[in-house]
Amino acid sequence: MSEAFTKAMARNIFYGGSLFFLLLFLALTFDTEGALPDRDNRQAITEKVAMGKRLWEVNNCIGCHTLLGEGAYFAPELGNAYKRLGGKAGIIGFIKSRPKDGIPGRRSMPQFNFTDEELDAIAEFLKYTSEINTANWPPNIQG
Amino acid sequence: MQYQSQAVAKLYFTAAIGLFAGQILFGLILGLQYVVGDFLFPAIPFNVARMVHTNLLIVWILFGFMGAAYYLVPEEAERELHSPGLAVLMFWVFLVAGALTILGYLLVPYSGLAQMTGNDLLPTMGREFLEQPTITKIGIVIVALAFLYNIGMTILSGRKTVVNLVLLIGLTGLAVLFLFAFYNPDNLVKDKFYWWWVVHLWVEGVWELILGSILAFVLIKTTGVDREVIEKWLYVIIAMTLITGIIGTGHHYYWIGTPEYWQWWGSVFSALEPIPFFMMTVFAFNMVNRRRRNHPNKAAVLWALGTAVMAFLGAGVWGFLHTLAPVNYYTHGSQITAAHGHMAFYGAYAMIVLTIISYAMPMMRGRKAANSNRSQVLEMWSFWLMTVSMVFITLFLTGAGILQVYLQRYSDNPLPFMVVQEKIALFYWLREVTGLVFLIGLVLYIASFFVGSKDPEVAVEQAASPTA
Amino acid sequence: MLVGERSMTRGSNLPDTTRYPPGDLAVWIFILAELAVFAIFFVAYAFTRMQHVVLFDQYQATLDRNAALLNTLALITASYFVVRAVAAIREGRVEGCRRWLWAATGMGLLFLLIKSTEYAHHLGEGVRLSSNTFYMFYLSLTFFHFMHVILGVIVLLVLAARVGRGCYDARDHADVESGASYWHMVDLVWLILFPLVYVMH
Amino acid sequence: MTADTQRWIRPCTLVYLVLVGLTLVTWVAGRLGLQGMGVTFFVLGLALLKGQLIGDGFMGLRHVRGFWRWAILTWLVGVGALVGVAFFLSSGLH
Repeated sequence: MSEAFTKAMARNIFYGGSLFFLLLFLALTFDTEGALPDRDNRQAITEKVAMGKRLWEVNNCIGCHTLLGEGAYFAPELGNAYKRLGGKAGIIGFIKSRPKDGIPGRRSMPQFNFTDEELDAIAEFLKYTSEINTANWPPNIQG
Repeated sequence: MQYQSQAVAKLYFTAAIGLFAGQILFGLILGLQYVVGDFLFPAIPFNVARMVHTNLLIVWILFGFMGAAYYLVPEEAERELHSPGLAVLMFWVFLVAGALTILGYLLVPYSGLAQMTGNDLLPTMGREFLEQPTITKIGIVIVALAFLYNIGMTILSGRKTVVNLVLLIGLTGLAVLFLFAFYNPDNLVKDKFYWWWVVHLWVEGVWELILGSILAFVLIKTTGVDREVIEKWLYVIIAMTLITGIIGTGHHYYWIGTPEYWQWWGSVFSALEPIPFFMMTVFAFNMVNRRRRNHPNKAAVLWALGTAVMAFLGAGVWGFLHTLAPVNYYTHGSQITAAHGHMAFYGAYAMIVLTIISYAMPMMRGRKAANSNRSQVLEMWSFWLMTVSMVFITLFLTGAGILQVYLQRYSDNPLPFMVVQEKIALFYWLREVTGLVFLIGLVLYIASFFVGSKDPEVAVEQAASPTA
Repeated sequence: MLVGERSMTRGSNLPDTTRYPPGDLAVWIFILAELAVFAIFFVAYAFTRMQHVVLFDQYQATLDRNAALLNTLALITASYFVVRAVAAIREGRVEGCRRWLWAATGMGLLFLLIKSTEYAHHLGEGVRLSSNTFYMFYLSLTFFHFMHVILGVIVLLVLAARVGRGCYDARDHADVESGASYWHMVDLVWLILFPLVYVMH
Repeated sequence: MTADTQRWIRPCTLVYLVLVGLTLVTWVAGRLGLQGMGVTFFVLGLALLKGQLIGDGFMGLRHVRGFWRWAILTWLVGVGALVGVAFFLSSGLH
């Protein structure tokens, strides 16, 4: 910490460096936007999937589960639930069967009383999610 | 306190401490739910308690940042706040909006809250940390704009110090990046991609600027080291923060459907993210060692040094542990992430807010520079209790995480999630007990505002014998 | 600008040894950080190549080595011009310094031009970051470096303009030395990148 | 003019000419399509040598003592060693 380094130069590096890496980040974002159609399974996004995503959101599923590894760590990963639970029927059956008052002493998913259409939408959303190219994550079916 | 209008900060700090207490209470509920699964079910399910826990954290940190800005900006700019009235008004708007939101979480089912607040018109709810109803989010934007206007006008018409400019850049970035919270496409990958522009670029970007400038301010005041020296360090540190942190966003783009080159870009840059935190630690200790005076507020200096160390450990070291893509492949979304999150948020952001409160509160409560000896001793006890218990919470969660990763992801016979959770319950119990110690620390912290408040102030500063 | 021990020694033509390298130490801290990033990328390239030797060798053959040679010469020449610019300002020859800086800028622009035609060629063939692992590294490394050259050229331009306005003299020219050091770093990185990505197989 | 120009060549010009020469050697090695461990390490060695010439000659670290004197060289040796190891190991994988 001698006078060999000056505030003016430190300031230049802050502004210049930040701008530099921001531009680089934007360039990478631009490339990502171009590459996403091959990976994000967007052709599978139907009205039903969109409805499922909305239901996923307004019931705060992310408050217990992870989806592609992001969310809360209280309940299982659901990015691959479609595969783990054996397709849409497995998902729908599980959600429907949750007891209203929980399970004594154990964690339990609440009973949301979804309609059949809603259940189908959620299952469609999880099917779409399971087909996103996630670079082979999670490492195995247990999520 | 040199300017009348700085007193506005007292409101903000008081609210911050109150919400902090709420956050810890809900943290304890969550910790118990991890081991007693049906605790408070179905009245307060886990997801609701977690939402309250994390949202209170964000809100009290924001209150702390705003209070810090209202306190230090006038002093740095050498003029009164542009509009103290607006600051008070915005305080109440923010507090009421925040309280209503939290009550909404607790009293109404989340889907009902979404319906009541018209989420269908502009769906933004139900994403981690951004669970607030859209109307609350709009409120946050309004409060942030009014706040920026108030702070900006004060800074631009007064003395322009580096501390003030960096703070202003950080706060502006905070407000601008929050706008991405309104972007919620049906495409899950794009949703997640831009969600991180709020979350990552906040906590590993602009918030670090705010942290740096608050820390620099407290160090200037308590050590008496030449402003020039501290300011140039501040520039170098925040330059490194953004250089590593912006592309470092890539460490969230490994497994969410984004192109695989992010595994390289993210790993390379986020591997360097500990550097600015390390520099911050070196910087803080260096400044204190070169102090020109012994400030009577020893508690504030302790908090400042603690922030530097814990931010480095929590954000730097624990972040590095699982940031490289090959490691993250196994640890992504496990208790390792939770461990890192706890120590990083406490070490970097909770502690910096407690630092500025510790420094500023005595003066706003009529002291010349510091609290009485008894009060400071109690505050330092609370520092050690909270900090050490947070270290242990992190260690226990790390233990839980390592076991979880092995049993669920790495071993030859991967076990289901819930089976693994039961096998690692011991760590959750240890975490919960440590959480109670943290609570004791918090109680002592709050008590330190009342104990010894009639006692005389710690003797006014003496000149330090030049060390180093 | 700060004067003192350093400019006393730096200002002379034949400096004795000093504790700090030429220019502002802040720039050198920045240089170290940049070198760290490039080092990780280089090593990552080499170790990833271990797993895909055939693929790397195959696609390395699609690169234009002649363009890379010209680019290497352009950067080395630019660096040399920058050295002459610093030498000139140390002797107080402001006009000489300005001319050398302009010449260096020209060489930097030549690099950007050649590299751009290479990129245009690759993009025309549909090569992207996601095409394969070799191209991912090739584009990442060279584009990251490319942006450094852009920044370096901007720095040289600013310095040339400021030298022209008489901002520096024989005693006070730390900014010129700082910019020069940064430019040499950009050159240095390319000198490793060129054989690693274009030649070694 | 100064003492520098009275010498037959400036030291930095000499460094520059050496750099150009080494670059051409590297390019020829690539041009001829030479292969094998020996060539690879020769090219890598030339690159490190050129890097050191930049650091010492152009960046002026020749005149610096202490940490900064060795910063560039350390970086070069570190990168060179790791890259060298990777290329050495990969030769066995053909």
